[in-house]
Amino acid sequence: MEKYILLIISAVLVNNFVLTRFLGICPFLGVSKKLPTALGMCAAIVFVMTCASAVVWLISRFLLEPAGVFHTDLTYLQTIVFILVIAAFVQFVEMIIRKFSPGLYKALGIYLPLITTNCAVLGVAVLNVQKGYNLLAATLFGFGAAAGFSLALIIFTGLREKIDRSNPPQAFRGTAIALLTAGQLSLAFMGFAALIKM
Amino acid sequence: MPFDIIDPTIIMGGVGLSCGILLGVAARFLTVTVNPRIEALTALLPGVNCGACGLPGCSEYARALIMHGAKVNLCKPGGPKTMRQIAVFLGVEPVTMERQVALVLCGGDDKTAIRKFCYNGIADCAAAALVGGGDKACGYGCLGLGSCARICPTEAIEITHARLAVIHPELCIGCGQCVKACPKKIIQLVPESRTIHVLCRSKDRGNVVKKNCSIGCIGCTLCTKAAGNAIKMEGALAVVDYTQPLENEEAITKCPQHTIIKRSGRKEVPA
Amino acid sequence: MKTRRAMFRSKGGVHPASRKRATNAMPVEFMPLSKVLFVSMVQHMGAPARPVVKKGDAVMRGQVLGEAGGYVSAPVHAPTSGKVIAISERPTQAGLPAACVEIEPDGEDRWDAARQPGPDWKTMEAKALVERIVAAGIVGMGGAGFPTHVKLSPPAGKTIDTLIINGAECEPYLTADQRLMVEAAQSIWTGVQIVRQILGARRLVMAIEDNKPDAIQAMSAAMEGTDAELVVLKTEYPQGAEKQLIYAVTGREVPSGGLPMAVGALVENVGTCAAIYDAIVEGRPLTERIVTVTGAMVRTPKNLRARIGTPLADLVAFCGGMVGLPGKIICGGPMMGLAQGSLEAAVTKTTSGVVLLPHQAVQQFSSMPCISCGRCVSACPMRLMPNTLGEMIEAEDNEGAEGLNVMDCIECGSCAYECPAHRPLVQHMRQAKAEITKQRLKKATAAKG
Amino acid sequence: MNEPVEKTLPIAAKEPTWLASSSPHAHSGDSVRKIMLTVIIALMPALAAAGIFFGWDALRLTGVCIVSCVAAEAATRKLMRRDKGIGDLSAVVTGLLLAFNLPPALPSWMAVVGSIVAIVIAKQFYGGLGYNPFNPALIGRVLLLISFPVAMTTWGPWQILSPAAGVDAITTATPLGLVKTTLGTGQPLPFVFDGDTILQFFMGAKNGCIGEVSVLALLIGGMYLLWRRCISWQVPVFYIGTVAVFATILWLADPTHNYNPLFHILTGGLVLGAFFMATDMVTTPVTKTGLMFFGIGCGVLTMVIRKWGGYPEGVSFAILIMNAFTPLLNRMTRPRVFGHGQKKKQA
Repeated sequence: MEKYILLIISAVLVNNFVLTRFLGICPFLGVSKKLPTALGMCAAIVFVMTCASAVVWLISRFLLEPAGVFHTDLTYLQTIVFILVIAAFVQFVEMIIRKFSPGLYKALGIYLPLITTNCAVLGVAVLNVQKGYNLLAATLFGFGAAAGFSLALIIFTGLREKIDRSNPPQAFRGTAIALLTAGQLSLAFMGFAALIKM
Repeated sequence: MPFDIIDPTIIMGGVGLSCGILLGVAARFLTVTVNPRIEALTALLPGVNCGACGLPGCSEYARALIMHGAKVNLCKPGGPKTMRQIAVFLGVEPVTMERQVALVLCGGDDKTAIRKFCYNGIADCAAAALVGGGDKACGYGCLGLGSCARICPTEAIEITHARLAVIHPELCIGCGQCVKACPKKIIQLVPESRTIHVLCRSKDRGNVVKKNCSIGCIGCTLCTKAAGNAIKMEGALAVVDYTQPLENEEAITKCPQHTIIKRSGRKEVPA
Repeated sequence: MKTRRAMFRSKGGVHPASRKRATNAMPVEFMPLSKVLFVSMVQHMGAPARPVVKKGDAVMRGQVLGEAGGYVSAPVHAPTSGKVIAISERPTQAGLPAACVEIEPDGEDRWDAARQPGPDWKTMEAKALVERIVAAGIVGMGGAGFPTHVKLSPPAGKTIDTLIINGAECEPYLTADQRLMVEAAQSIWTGVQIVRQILGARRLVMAIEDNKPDAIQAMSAAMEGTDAELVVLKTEYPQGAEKQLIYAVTGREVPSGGLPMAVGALVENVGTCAAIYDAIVEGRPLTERIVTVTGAMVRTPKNLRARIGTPLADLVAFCGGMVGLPGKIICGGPMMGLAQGSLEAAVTKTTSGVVLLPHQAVQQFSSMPCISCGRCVSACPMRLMPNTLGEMIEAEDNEGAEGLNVMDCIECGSCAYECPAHRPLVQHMRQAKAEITKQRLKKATAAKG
Repeated sequence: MNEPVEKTLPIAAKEPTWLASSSPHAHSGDSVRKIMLTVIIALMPALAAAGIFFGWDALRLTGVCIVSCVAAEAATRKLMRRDKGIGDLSAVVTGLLLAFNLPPALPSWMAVVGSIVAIVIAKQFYGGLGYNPFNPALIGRVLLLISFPVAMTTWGPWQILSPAAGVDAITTATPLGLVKTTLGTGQPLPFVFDGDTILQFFMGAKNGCIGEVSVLALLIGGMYLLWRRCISWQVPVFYIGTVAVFATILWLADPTHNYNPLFHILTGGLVLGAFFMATDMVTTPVTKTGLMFFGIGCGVLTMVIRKWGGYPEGVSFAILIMNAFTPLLNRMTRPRVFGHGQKKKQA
């Protein structure tokens, strides 16, 4: 039990996907302008990452690995199959959001379908396989990573409001100053380094 | 050996098929219809999103045209050309419209108009107008703090060093944003073919105007005689009636205050 | 009568130096008539008055010069007898042009013959009393100038159980209300009783800040033996603001966008009550008021009883003139008053003071970015976030500002007073409020047709 | 149009003579410069204490930091073609605070690097004072800590008054570092935390960064700031209070591996952080409730890092992380506006 809790804490704080692994920077910068939009993105990411982690683990375990039903090593198919599954989930989320929250759909724009190619989602799936987690651990790790992403995104959205009202030199306006801020935020998160040895 | 091909094929196919089926089922319940005509019409509009049509942006105007039958001549930046394109797209009769440009009806800058106090506050006309009506002694003068220039989508308005807003007609698209932004209400849309203008809006009596500004209209009525119908008196102020033709440049030379000027409109209409 | 301290302490507020000592012991002097009186038709909130006299007309003191331009409006009367020499357009104290009747006094100062003291007010109906108040052109004399009869006519079903008389005078420098309370406590008290009779208010509260012991003493002497209460407020700005005063006295918060009557309360300024006494008992319409002329640049600061329409320059001249060029000329108090471009403007029904500040007191500032010190947030009596609002409005995000309730701002100036970065916060708020009001009006008219 | 630096209009050179502006026409007379000056004065006792304990090195480093911060600020403002660079004295405060967070033996050039990062990257790139989301001095320090871990953790020797059995009486680590390393190797606590040690730690005869050693000097400065209304009491009280509560719980749960809460208060940069860095106006919330949560958050994070983290000291990281939460805290702790959402209250 303790192991799983530590796993989540580690994924949220110590090995935060955005701030220490630098994965998923695209939506991190893209949808951090308004809090409601960012929250919508967080919900979408949590759903996709958690579900994809579980499904991908099952596929990997029972179809691709030598111990699976085919009795052959098909792990070279990993990337393509994972993306296929993730894409299907993203499509599904997109449909739901478009149907029930057109405003959010419009606000998220291109960043919603882009979750498909979001390296954070694929990253969590690949890491799950690499680290040899069991199904529960993989799902929790997916959830923890998504929660860490959400935490970073929400903090950053708050900061973004302040930055948007700041007055940088012309060359640093927009994404440049946002990236600088993200860098400083990861400096701050260095404080969690070696908090949990995993 | 052939299994090497078959297994991955089965997997990819199987996974893909099941995802496809699931999404297909989901799509049955979650479809949203859109009107492709709106997007096509949006593409015809200039995309300045200036709001001159009274709607928040070009795509909203396109929607209003298709869904609610809005008028086809509302897009001022696009001018007659866009109006014709819209009319063709919608299959309706084109209407006549003349392109208009904005004009600041004040010539009183720091060299010619006096100030009644030193304004200390936000560098914005609307804010300055809340402090004693602005720092120009003339209550109808341009405050020169650039509210119009900041809102202009094409940066056609220049604030001179002597604090006066001047609109460059060759850049102006006639969207009318500055007209709304000016707290003194001294910006007006005029037909772009017109060249002779009275640059004053002061309703004050002549002696008051003279005290406040060296180039304000003092209501001497000399210009009205020279210009016929095209310049009329409104109280102590000469006003150009843009519905009447005015070619006679005598009015400019007659004006003792040099309030009347000749300014060219935009020459060519951009495509 | 019982005297007590205010029970409720609202959050926020600031403590500017009061600087009342120059005039708070100076008896009110009569200001002699000026050569020309400029009587503006915009002396109140609401529709401007419509001039009903012509150039060349002879007028008597108290004769109607302009009739009310609507329900929320008030008539304007001739401040003395004389001749109308012009009906012109002149800038008001706010710098906006307004119709103005110029009167040349004949020096005899004869009252209008039609004027007559009314019957005993105790026997009069509420409606008849209100009619006399309307006819006398009485408006709130604390500063806003809201027509008094509107306040005194609550819609059917609304009852006002608490009547609060505002003698707080929290603005620095000003002592007009204080001197009025000291010198005319009895007429204020009669005026208060008339208002109470009109409203049928159960509870009557006189509220005075604790830095005016002489006013407290005078008022309690006048109120001796009645069931009214005298509430002594802690000296703090803006104690005299309507909503803050109601909270301090009753603990009730006037809802956002609502009027005091929504919580069953009504606030009248002491000056207004004295004017009501004049109108009902003496039969005199509102033609004069007390103005404090003060500030370091005035040679001998004074409290003056001046006629409406007296040019500010004459007031200053009567006080010995200026000792040097002022840095700023303010109509009203330094916290909410209007800066003037000249001394050309004239006294109106709401002019409580003329303050001439020296250059060193008004050093020109240029604002810095907000340093988020939070002092404005602590100072705001409406508990707004002036720092965020200021930044939003600077970024022209009026909708965001509306979402953060900029419309609740009372423009008291506490935020800008405290701001170490000298940000023009009040001006930001004013700008946004004006813009939002414009948008709302547009929406309302669009919705209508 | 593109660089709206001057947001209010300066006075015109020629007449008219008097000003007009929006109300209010009165002002409290306080200014950013005066606030910064107060902070500088409040930091002086700690600087004096540093001079006493570390001698020339401390003063050298402080001087280097101040000079390079001010120079970096002036140069950047000039390069960006903006005026009003150093007049507000904020660069001096940044320099002082950065120096106070460095070990006394640090090479000067590293201090210069830290100063430039603090001023240029953490502050001026955002447009200068007021716009920076993170405390510049702390960004400078954390960057140095990560870039030069050895130099940033090299200290001189100091004497432990009551060492535990088997531990040297002279050490070259900070108290927190010493505890972390000895506990990390499975040994018991390195010294007895008795009355003498408490007094020693309180006065400042121990290892640590330049400005953090003398709790007494810092408290004098902190009280001065409180008295001058430059900081609000919420942050120091809730920050130190949270640390105390957290440390008490740990101590009660396991007294053999934890000192009593006074140890955590008197060591490391807690008092310096709580009074001078977690109270930096620009990067902390504006509401009183927000400041309370800010203090609590700093306290929890500090103790988590001290107890379980890789670094012995967590004050800098904790404050930086809470800086990131500041906009959210401001948003969540907006006061209830007068006359809104009022429950029916009877007078």
